Amino acid sequence: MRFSAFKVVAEALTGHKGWGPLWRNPEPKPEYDYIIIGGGGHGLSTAYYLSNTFRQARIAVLERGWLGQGNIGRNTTIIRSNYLLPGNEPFYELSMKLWEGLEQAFNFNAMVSQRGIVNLIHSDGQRDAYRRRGNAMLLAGADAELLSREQVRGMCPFLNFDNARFPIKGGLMQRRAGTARHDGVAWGYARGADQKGVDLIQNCEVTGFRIENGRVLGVETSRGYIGARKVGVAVAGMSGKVMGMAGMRLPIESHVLQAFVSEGLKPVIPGVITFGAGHFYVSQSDKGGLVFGGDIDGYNSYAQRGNLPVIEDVAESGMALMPMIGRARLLRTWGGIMDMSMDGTPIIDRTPIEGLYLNAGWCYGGFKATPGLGLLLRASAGDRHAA
Amino acid sequence: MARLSGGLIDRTKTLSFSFDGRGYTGHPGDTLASALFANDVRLMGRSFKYHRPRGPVSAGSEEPNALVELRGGARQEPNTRATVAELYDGLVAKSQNRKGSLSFDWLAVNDLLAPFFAAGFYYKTFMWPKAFWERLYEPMIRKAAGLGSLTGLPDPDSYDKGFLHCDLLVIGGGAAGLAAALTAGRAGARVILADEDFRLGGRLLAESHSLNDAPATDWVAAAEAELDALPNVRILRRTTVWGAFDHGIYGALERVSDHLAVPRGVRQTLWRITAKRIVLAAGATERHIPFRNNDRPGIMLAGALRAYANRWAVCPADRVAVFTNNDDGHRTALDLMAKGVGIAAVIDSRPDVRAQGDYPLFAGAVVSDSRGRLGLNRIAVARDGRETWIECGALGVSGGWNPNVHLASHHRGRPVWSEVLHAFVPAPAGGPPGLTAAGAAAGEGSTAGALASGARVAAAALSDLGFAATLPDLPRAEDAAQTLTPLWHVPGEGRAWVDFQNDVTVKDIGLAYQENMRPVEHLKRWTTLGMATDQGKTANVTALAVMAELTGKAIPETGTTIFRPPYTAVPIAALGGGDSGEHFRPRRLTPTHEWAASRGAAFVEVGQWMRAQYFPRPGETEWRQTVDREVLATRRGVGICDVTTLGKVDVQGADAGAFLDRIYCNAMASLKVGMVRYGLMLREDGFAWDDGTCARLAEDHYVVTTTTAHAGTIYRHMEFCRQCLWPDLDVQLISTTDAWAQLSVAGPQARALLERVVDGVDLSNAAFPFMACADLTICGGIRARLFRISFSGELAYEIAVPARYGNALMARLVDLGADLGATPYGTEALGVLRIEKGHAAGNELNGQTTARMLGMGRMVSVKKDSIGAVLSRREGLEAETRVLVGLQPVDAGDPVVAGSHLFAAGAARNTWTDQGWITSACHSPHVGSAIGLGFLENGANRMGEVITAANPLQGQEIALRVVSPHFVDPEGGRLRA
Amino acid sequence: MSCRRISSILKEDASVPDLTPLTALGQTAPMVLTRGALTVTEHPALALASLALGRGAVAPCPFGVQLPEPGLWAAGQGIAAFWTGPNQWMIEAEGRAEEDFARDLTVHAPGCSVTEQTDGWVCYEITSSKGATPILNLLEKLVNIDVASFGPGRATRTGLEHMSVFVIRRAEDRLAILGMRSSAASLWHAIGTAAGRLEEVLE
Amino acid sequence: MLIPHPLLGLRDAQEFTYLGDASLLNRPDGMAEGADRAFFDYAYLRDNPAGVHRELWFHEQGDRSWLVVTRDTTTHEILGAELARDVALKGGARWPGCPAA
Repeated sequence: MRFSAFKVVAEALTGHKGWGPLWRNPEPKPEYDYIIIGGGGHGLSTAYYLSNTFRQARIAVLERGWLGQGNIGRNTTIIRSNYLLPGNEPFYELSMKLWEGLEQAFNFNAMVSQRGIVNLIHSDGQRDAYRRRGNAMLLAGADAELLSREQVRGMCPFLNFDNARFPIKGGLMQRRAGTARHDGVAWGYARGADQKGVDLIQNCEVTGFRIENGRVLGVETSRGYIGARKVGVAVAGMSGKVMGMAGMRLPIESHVLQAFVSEGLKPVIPGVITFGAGHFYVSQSDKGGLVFGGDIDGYNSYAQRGNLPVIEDVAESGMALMPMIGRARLLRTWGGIMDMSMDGTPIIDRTPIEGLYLNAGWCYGGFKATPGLGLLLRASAGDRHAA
Repeated sequence: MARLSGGLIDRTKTLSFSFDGRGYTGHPGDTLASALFANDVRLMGRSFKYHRPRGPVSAGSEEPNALVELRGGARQEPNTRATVAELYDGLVAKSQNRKGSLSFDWLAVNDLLAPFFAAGFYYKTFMWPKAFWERLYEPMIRKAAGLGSLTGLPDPDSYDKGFLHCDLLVIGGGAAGLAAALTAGRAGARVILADEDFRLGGRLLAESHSLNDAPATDWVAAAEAELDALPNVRILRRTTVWGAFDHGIYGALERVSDHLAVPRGVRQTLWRITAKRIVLAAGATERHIPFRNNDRPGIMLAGALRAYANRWAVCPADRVAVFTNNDDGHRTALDLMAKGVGIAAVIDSRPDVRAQGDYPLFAGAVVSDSRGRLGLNRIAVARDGRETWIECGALGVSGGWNPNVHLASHHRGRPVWSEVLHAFVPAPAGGPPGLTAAGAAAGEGSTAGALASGARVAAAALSDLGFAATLPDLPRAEDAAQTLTPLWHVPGEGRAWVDFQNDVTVKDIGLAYQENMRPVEHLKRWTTLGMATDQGKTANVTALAVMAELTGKAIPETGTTIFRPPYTAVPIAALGGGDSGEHFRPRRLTPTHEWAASRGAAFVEVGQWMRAQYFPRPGETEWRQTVDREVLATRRGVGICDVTTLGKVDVQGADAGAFLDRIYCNAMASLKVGMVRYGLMLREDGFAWDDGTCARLAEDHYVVTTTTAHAGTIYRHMEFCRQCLWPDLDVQLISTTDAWAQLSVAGPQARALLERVVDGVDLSNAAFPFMACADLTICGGIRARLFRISFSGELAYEIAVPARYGNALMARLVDLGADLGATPYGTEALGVLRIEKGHAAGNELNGQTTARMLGMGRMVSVKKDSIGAVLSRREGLEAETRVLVGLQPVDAGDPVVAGSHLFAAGAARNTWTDQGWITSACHSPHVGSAIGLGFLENGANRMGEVITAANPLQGQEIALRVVSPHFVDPEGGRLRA
Repeated sequence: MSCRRISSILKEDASVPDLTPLTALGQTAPMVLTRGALTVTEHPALALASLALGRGAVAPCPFGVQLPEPGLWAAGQGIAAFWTGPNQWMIEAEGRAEEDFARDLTVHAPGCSVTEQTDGWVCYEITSSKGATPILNLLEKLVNIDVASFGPGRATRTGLEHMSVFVIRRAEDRLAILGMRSSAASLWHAIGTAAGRLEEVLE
Repeated sequence: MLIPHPLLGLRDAQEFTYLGDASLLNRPDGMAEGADRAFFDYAYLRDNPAGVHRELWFHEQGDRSWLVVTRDTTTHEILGAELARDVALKGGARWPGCPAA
């Protein structure tokens, strides 16, 4: 079913009786061409782009819980392509371009909102580093602007300009950056993939791989064995655990990263702001909550919950940066499991096991990479699809 | 209506307050909500989406509707629950989330458009045409969304943090909590009793029950007095324990001054409580029963109506009805009747119940609809297919009680379903270790049950800890078993609200079901159920039950949403605690700070340090003039700079040399006593990490320096190497960064100047050559260390004295060297001097560069193992051809800008043709133009080539010549002079 | 022994040597602050030296002070010691800040690594005129240590407002907090603020 | 979290800095044959179990001891803590099931 203005009006007037399921609840088939483990943002976008390209392929996404229960549903929703290194910037810029056309592409409003991001500058050395980065962005075809202190003040008069421990000296701005409604992204991809025939199988936990002669044949799951020609793993923080079942040790640690949201407030923050002298970044959701975060808790964890010192630290940085938020209340905290690679670089690759592919190690960058990653994987899988 | 009799308010005092600009009065003991009820105000807010008129449904922190902006000006506090805001004289509150007045809200038009705003509607629409989302729809939605507002002004109040430790933390000061605290307090355990209310007693304050045949408040007062008198018990009133963290750590918020117009001292204190055992006695929250139009002001939880009547002596109307599926609803009718309130009807969904007093009873009936634009005036009662309309101004609804299991579930453990209570209770395992629920939080709803369970649970916890606890004598109390027949909602047409604040109706849940958003987390996210400021305290279980009905599954199979901290929302200022402005982080001051300040120095933050940036003199109008003068004075005469901020680590022990050999990539064991060597440290992955000097003061004694930025991390790394990698080496480490003031004395006259302060030491080139070091005394006996090292390329020394003398030494050197041109210089000149000399600093040692890039590849010894040596030789790093070069503009008037990217002249400008970047740049008075350092592909072989520096960010393209990074004295003659 | 007696830091007429020392707070005389029952005094006359055992060394008993076990502080005649880490202690010498106390200690600690620490730290002595309670109330606002098990004779290192400090309970009504000398002013502010807030609450 | 320091008892984890997998104690010999491969594994590969994990913590705001803490990464329950120096002297962080580096 396609969403359209007509459909929305017609349903409103007839009691919403005509809306069907956003996706089916299929039973797993005995075998697929592609199995993607992980029904999060990366798994769903990969399935979406694969199914859009290879119409005949039999594709399934296996999710141990509910679709979007991992980091796609527990991040701070920021999209941006303000990266420095040549391995990163063009990729994130590709992703950014996809974000810009995403909703029209999958006919689902993921509320992509390009309200801009400002990385604040507090020292001369930081300005040099951000200038280098801004130039790298422009050279890769993205947008960037270097803001003076007064320009930052004009945009965000509520920041602490008067008695700050680390005075604001300017900022690096990317206007095309912003936020997207994280759940909407997952659902949009899921619905799009389902419409192309992808089986989205929830409550289906992978418990092992069937590997023979160095080649993957399928996966053992809580709902029985499922055969596959190719298996892609996109399970973020669970990568170590899942790949361990295939006998692989990874250059990845799983860490908890907390995120925070305040009670709803009338609009007060224009875009995304990052503090350059403490661990803090913030934006405001369409519903009005201040969505903010900081550093990882800093120890290996699979617990999806964090501890008090980081909450205090983030709030302290927030207060130092924008003392007007003092009387807003923190409503909810949650934790995601980040797949922190040892050198900060993601891994998108074949593995020594034939037919088994891994996408992991995104550290904090996974959400904004969601569309680009899916497209990239489609391209790399496509190379070998014919074979 | 007028106040009822009784109540726990102080009628001898009158407090004035205002709501939406109108003045009212109340009494001490009132909340804002109770005082407004006493003034016949029922309408206190508007809902989030449809802007429906709303009044309080509860009498506590679970309140979804009665949210106000409390106080004004910079103290304005949005989304404050009127039901827990303690009344004080002069209180000012405004309603929020409205356009126009509270009774005439223009945005109530949304309610008419409600068919368009069903669950998940925004995901399906606002996409056409594409550009309209960001230009029109989203700004419109954002403007309409949100609840209360921030003023944009800095919070003027102060907040405090603290740390408490105890044997037993009791959360909640009702019947169960008091019994637990008494049990533990009498046993001698260290007890903290925390309660969110401003008065201890919990539900005991809201009920008409007696204890030992006396008012329950008598027993509460006696218990409170006893606990107050015990030195091992601490009562935290107005304190919400809001989060359960690992290993018995709990976050608690004490509202120290929120009951005052202006805080006396701190407003709130954030306590981090570390407890060995925890009793969760947080009570229970009543649930409502959705029916058509069940959200009008005046429709409340039955227990809340009772609380308002008993504790606050108010009732929102003089004719009241009750809708219940359990006996508790009847209690409300009886209590209200006892206070003289008229009972219009009790509607009980159970067919075979009897009235417990003289009131009209509709057994086997339900409330099916209501009327009243801004407040309830009648309800429809449906029985056997017939609808009867009954006039009433308030309706108490009771659907049973949900134990407050939140804290027991903060570790992601799921509560379990009780078929007896028809509610979730804490799971016996999987909760925070050491925590046990008691009283209503554990499903022990009767007063007697709560008292007994509190005492029992506390005694068990204490016996775990080795205390001998005896169960106290508990008062005689009400012991009625709660019986209910579940009724989760009244089926029928129209909208029946489940989540009041976010306007989620039974139909919305149906739509989520229809659209396959059935897992509870999908339901929550699709409909926004439970995501309001009350976190769904009155909504979630009911919603699950509705979904369970639709799916045909049992409620526990349908699941529970995950409970996460905080239990109730916590002000960000309180979490941030303490100081946030200038005191956000400690400031470190150099030993010469006073002197520099007296000379009018400009200061700059370098990490946590405040360093003198430059020392302007009268007549210098621009900082560049000052810096140029400082640089030239140093190169021509002698300059003095405080370099104390470099990290200093004292390394002693028989194996100190061997140890340093392993942590530096170059050799250190071979260093002669009395000499200094430059050292480079790598990370184990082969990248350059930090540099500094290593001075050997004795056979078994070195002092090494680190960069200012890495002092802490390098020390940690050195301890790691010492304790974890090579524990067999005889090495002792200690940081001495702050102990010594260290001044750089640089320039051709440096020796002449130092000779004037050292006590009889020959500083001649022969006696004290380049890279020599010594312990000596200065100024007639002050112990000092002298190092002949140079960052500037000049003849230079660093002299260290105990930090207390640093300030005076600086002054002395500048005075004594007046005839030599002695000039203090700051970090700017320091930077220029080192760029002119081609020394790497933070911009070059940024963690992404290698020894080879820095031109120091050959320093990495292959004759020994050291941290990072092996991986520094790996393929990828060996292939790196970008190396540090000097850069000079072809046109001497052109700027050189750090952060510009480097391209071959005439090459395209993109990521793939990018050949490097400028790391550091400055104006060089020595060269007479701007100069820079940068990493350039194949740079070593491109000397003299003209390349382009692109800085598209600022629209610059500059032609630069590639030169040696050593702009000054490349042969090093000066520093050896 | 080569150490030279130098006149007190409080005197400005010291003739030899002729540099005027400053306290960590940048003053020529120690700062004193009184808030309610609490008095905080900067203590620049305290000499400090760290002592670490080399391989095979036997723990010495410098100046007659038995080196204490982990978490403890031991005091002798004008000399005290507290445990700072495995095989490592800090030795305090009253009134000897301007001598070369570290050298003196070296003589008394054969086989040990001794490092001068006097000016590495600022020491704030905190006294209460109303017994232990104000001290305990102050502690629970500043540091996350269980005050009930932090009686006289206890010493520990911990964090305080992003600073690293040693806390020593010298007596029921006496506390010392040692912080990095360079952040003396921030530590002074933190202690003063906490003490001031206690006073406000008591009013 | 609270870390049970072997010398000082329970201390708040905020006093500590975390490094990770205790196999970092088993640093390969840089002069040995095949050191490049061994160092690649050492520097990058980590045990990352969802369950019991041996890991290094530094008591930065305390006694400057490195500890080997055994902790369950799914519940955060701590099963023990030792001075890393003692562990290293006993022959490193290897424990049953962990292949020698």
